[in-house]
Amino acid sequence: MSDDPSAQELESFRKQVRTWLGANAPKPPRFKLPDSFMEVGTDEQFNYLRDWQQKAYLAGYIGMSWPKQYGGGGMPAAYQAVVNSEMARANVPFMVNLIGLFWAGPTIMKLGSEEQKKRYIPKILSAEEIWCQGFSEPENGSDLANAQTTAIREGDEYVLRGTKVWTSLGVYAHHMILLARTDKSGPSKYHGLSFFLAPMRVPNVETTPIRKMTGEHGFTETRFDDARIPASCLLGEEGQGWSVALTTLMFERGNDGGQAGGLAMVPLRVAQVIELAQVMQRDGKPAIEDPVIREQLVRFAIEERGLELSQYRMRIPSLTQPRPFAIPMMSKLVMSELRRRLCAFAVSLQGEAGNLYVGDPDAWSDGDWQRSYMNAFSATIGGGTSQIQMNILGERVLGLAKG
Amino acid sequence: MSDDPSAQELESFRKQVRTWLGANAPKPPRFKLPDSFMEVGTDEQFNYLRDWQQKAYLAGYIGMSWPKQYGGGGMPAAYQAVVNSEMARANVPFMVNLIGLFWAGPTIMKLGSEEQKKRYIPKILSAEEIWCQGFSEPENGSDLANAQTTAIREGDEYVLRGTKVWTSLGVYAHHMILLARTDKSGPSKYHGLSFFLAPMRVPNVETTPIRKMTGEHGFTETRFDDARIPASCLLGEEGQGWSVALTTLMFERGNDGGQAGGLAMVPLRVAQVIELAQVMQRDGKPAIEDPVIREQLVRFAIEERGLELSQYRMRIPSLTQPRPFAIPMMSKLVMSELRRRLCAFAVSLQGEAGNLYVGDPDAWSDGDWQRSYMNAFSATIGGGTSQIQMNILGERVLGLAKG
Amino acid sequence: MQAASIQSRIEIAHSEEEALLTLSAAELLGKRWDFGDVRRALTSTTGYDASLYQQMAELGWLSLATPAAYGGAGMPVGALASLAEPMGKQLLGSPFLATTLASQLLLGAGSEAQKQHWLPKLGSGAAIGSIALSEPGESYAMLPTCVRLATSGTGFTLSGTKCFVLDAQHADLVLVSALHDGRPVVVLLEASALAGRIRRETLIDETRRSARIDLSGLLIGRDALLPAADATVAIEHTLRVAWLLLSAEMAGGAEGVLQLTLDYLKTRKQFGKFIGGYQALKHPMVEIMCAIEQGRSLLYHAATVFEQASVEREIALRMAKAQLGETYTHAADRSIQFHGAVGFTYECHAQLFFRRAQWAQHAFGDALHHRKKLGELMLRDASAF
Amino acid sequence: MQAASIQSRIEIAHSEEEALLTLSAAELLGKRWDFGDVRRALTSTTGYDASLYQQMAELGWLSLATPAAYGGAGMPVGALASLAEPMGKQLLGSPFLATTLASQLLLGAGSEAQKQHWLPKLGSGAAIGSIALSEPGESYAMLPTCVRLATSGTGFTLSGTKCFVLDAQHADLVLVSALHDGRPVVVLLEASALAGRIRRETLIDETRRSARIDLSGLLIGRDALLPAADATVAIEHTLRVAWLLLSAEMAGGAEGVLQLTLDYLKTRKQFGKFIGGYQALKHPMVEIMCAIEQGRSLLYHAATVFEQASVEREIALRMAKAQLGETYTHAADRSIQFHGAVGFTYECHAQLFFRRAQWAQHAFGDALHHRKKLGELMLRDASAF
Repeated sequence: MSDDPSAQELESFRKQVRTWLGANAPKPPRFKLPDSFMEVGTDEQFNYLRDWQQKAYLAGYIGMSWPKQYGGGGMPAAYQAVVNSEMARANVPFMVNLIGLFWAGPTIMKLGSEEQKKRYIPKILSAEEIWCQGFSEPENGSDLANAQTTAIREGDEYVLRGTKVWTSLGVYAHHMILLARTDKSGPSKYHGLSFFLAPMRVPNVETTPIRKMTGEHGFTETRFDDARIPASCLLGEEGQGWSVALTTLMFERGNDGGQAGGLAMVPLRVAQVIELAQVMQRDGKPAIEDPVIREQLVRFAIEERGLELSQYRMRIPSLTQPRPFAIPMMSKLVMSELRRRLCAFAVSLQGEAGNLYVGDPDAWSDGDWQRSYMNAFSATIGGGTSQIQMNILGERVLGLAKG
Repeated sequence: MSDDPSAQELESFRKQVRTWLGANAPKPPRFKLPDSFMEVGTDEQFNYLRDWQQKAYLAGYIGMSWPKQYGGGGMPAAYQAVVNSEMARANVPFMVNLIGLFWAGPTIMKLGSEEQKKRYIPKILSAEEIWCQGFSEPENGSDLANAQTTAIREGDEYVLRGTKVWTSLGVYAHHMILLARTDKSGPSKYHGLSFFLAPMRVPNVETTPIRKMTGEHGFTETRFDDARIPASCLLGEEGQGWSVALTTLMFERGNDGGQAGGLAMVPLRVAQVIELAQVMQRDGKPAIEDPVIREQLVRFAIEERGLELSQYRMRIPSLTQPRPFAIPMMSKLVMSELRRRLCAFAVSLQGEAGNLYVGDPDAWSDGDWQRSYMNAFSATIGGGTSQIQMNILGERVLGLAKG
Repeated sequence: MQAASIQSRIEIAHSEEEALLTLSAAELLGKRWDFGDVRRALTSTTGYDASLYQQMAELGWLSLATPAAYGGAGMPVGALASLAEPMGKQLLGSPFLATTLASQLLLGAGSEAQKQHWLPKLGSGAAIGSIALSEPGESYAMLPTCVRLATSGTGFTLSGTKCFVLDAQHADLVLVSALHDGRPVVVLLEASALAGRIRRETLIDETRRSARIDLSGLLIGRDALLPAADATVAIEHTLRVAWLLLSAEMAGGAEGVLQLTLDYLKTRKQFGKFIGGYQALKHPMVEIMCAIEQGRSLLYHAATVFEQASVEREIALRMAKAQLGETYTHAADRSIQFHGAVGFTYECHAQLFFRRAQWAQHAFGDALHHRKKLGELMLRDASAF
Repeated sequence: MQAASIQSRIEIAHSEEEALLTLSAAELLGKRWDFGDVRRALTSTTGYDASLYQQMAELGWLSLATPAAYGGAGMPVGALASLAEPMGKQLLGSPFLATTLASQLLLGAGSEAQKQHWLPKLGSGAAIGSIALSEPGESYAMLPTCVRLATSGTGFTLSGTKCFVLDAQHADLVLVSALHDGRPVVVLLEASALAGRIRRETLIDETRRSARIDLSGLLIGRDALLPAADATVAIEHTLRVAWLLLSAEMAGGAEGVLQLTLDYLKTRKQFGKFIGGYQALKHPMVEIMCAIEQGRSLLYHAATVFEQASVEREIALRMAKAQLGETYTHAADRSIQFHGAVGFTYECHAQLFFRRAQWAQHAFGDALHHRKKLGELMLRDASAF
């Protein structure tokens, strides 16, 4: 990118960030932190994470590349990349307002009105207002365009009726990016959908927590029972909701242009599994001395390295032919599947001890790997299952026929 | 099976077979033998294999369970199973008239007229008449029912017009089991097909050899240019060809009820790969001492054993619930895929030496593994690709919806 | 194509009694133990239904392989697989495994008096037994390494800690392996002796109950020591029984989660089609089915040859445990994924199988462990198999 | 989601010269080397097109990484990847690899006179060079073990056999590694010296030419010995160049066979639909594409850090060779399968990629070999990566 600062500038900036993180990274809490924003289940978890985002924002490390007039830093994206990598290195908590920073915010920045940008963006960055997403419905998980929730225009308001599920942060959110049907007469399911920036704290919106396979809470079912929201919440044109949603999904599925930065989830690194293999015993020796385990660790390391380097390569146009969008579009699929397999391996590495779970005093690292393995499915299923991702990649990137 | 002989009877019979094989197994030829009937490319290969089948038949070891009046032995199937296993153990050549013994013969036995059984079965067993199969066409590989070759009735004859491909033994065959369209007005492609026992050596039938990826020959393209065959060649009713073909495909795809016996192809055993691993050197030690290679060998051994035992279990009704046909129907898929992976591994085991090919004096076992890896695709593609097999299993055995 | 080789010796046998056992187990559990019962047991202390357990006892399931002399049916151990498979399919929570292993260990190493006293109780359900073999920090050592038995006065003192002791909190007796003069021995501890020394473990499989037992300084009488001077043989036999029972349970569990997933794929529609029609879901299900079929064949073979003292038996058992462990965990992993967001909820039954598969694959040796041993058993010379 | 970490140091660089090299290579080969040319070369003696090779020389490809002092462009070795990748995609048969490796070995171990005499010839295409490192029976020993150089009179006598010597039959010079007083040395043999000692090998990859060379009793003069008393460093450098070039060739080849398969899936219809619409074919193609993208990133990184003498460089090179070897062979294997019966014919181009992938994955260390070495390099302590 032409506006990129020099390597020296970035290097000195990196030092500065590292120092700040050293001084300001939040102390580990007494309670257990979630793997990602999808597992935030208690107030103490939420408050701890919100405070951290606020602190990082006030230090100028969130939304660095977003325009100043909306509360951003107005700097080259390279600076945010440095912050992200340093945060990963320092293993600090992820940003709790992820849906705002990574999906809703970028969508508003791209398609929203001036008023909407002014109204919503600053509080997304500062975590004053938390966002959630209302795309999936009980009957329509992969088939998002088939949304049945209705939004009927009445004067200056829309009246919402229907149910959304798997709403992460549903209980804490102030706003929801909502896909609802404003017109049922359209020629196809893609017509007649509209995209709303819907307030959650209005009458007749009811959220019910859903328990996850890990035993944790963290997402909810959201019922709209003739809830009334101002017409100004509409993003884009009425009836253009599907194309707006596709923009959001592009951000959600890994095309990381224009996201506000910070960590999306607790990074899991092969290096952590190697540390585990150094501790766990097999046949009276550290597991890492077992050649079959070594082989697998190296395989994982190669995958991780290939992905990491791809994130770097995708910014070099002459090296991304013939598929310039392949890397951003494949990231969600490949990273989430690698995470799942890596966690499963880390559990099996523990042998019999892998049968202990979160809460057992003798569980290795409090059963984190066991829980992370289960939570890994949130990424292989949420935001479009891996199977749907492969359809998208096969059709849009490889140009194969639709099924 | 109720008519099963006692274990003692079988054991003494096994000894007898073993003795006979010891005395009569054909000497290894100077020339290279093919992996299966699909690679028979030279006259010396063909003659050698035909002579072996004749010898085994005359000894009473082929078609043992088929009725006497059609040249069979009229004995319980268990005896043939013993012969098959002893032939595998002695590593004798496969039966060159495989299509006759395993697919065409059983189909005729099940659906043919008395005349047809008398006319064809004995010479199938004795290898006096070789059979080939004419199902696939250039435009219809997986979609067999879409056959475009036509058979027009004219008096006592049918006039054939069209092209069949991938005809194994095309140059040596006396007869072809042929799927052709006798009526184009049917409501669907499945209607109007008829099944013929077509003579190959009549005017206007032209066979052109096709070269395989291994460099070998072995199958042909067969062109029918208004070739006339007697109406008596029709098997079953005119227009019922598809249901007849499905019967043949059941035999072809592993449901081994009623096949004539003998070996279908050169058996490849994990034990052979273990021998290879004992010879090949890695880092100055036999490859078999490398724990990663050992792990893979054990994985293969478990798969092979599971398959072997499944062939045994399939005959015990109380142990085949809830899917009595799962094992016979999955055999072709699982065995052919295992064979492919096993060959690929055996090639890679050789390291740099795996780059030598058939004909190089220093190639391990004359490059057999390299050639077998390529030939393994004939089984993962021929007779319904593995992908088609999985559709069939998913729909017919697991009851999942059609795609 | 055909099997590369079909032997005439009996590779797999299944007696009418065994067939009946499987049927009656499937029938009883189908009636008495549905997903609702599983869910209720998750939060209960003992994790099982005492009245159902009593019924199992009355059907003779708890003494199936116990000699008639001790009130059992005296059937071969292999027959236990016919019970364990349906139990796994139904996700049964019960001390069946622990009690059966205790009976087998007692049979192998106990004194006549100990057997006369305990085996009938264990078989009738009057007493629950368990074994304590595992020790913290050592994956799959199988024989005792840190727990020691020292002579002291008229009796002995124990030291060290055992873990993963199944149903320890409600067990009437626990058979504990320990090192005594450098040789493995087994001591019989009654519940009273363990008071205050048992700490329940939090397991990934919420249908199980197991505990860690602190044995340090525990004084026991001479009569608590099982007479076998070297209990290695008895312990190894018990491990083989555990491999067989877990393999059978995993075969049943894999079948159970396969069917759970199939039911969903046959009823859930997306884009106007049953999702089971999509090859992305259909083909993996076929591969899982094929793996289950192969695993079951390995299991039934292992059950058949269980009584033969041979390398072939150990190969058969380890193959079954390794293959079914991976098949079950993979089938459960895919069940979560193919259920989509629903599969990610606690309410979806897929997680019950998922968690049980995790436990079963790790207990008594995981696939990696058994394949390593199989290498030692089979790769000396290629003719071994 | 996002990359777990993005470094600020230059992980991957691609100069304008390199970008231009890739474009011009793709352009020239696109014009001069299509599948028809590949097929013609299969049966030719040398396996390459001399006039095209001359053109490559004139474009400076053969002396790209040769210092200006010897008539080269003096570009970093990493730039060679920009040429090797399109060569692999087009299945180019040529002595480019052999000659480049010979130049690099000569640069590392040769005398000034030898370099002055040979490097310009190799760079101009006037001479073809090769290296002889491999010996029969030893997979990937890399350093000489059986071939020995003994002093005899005014010169030396060689003993032993070399194999997999690329383009040996038409090479003007072959650099042979040998043990001399227990240390690896390299000797320079001209074609005349090898007359009657070369036997062409039959390779699975019919686009390659290599030979076995019998060196027993071959007398050579003192001047044939390259001066480096211990050639280990030079040989290891040459191996790294080989890993880089083969990784690049495999990245190109994997892309080539991916596109060949995609073309078929987009034009072939079965059951009235383009077969590329079936998930059973679509999803594996996506997985192959993802693997290629990751492999290319590993490759470009390896090319970028090639000049740095560091463990990181060796890790990068071995990762690329291992990953791309498996990616290419898998992509080619699936191409055969997904072409159906057509893919099984000699006429289908899939087999050309399949055979080349086999060769390339085995040459200079297969994935198993490199992963083992990577374990030694990376698993000492976790912080290593």
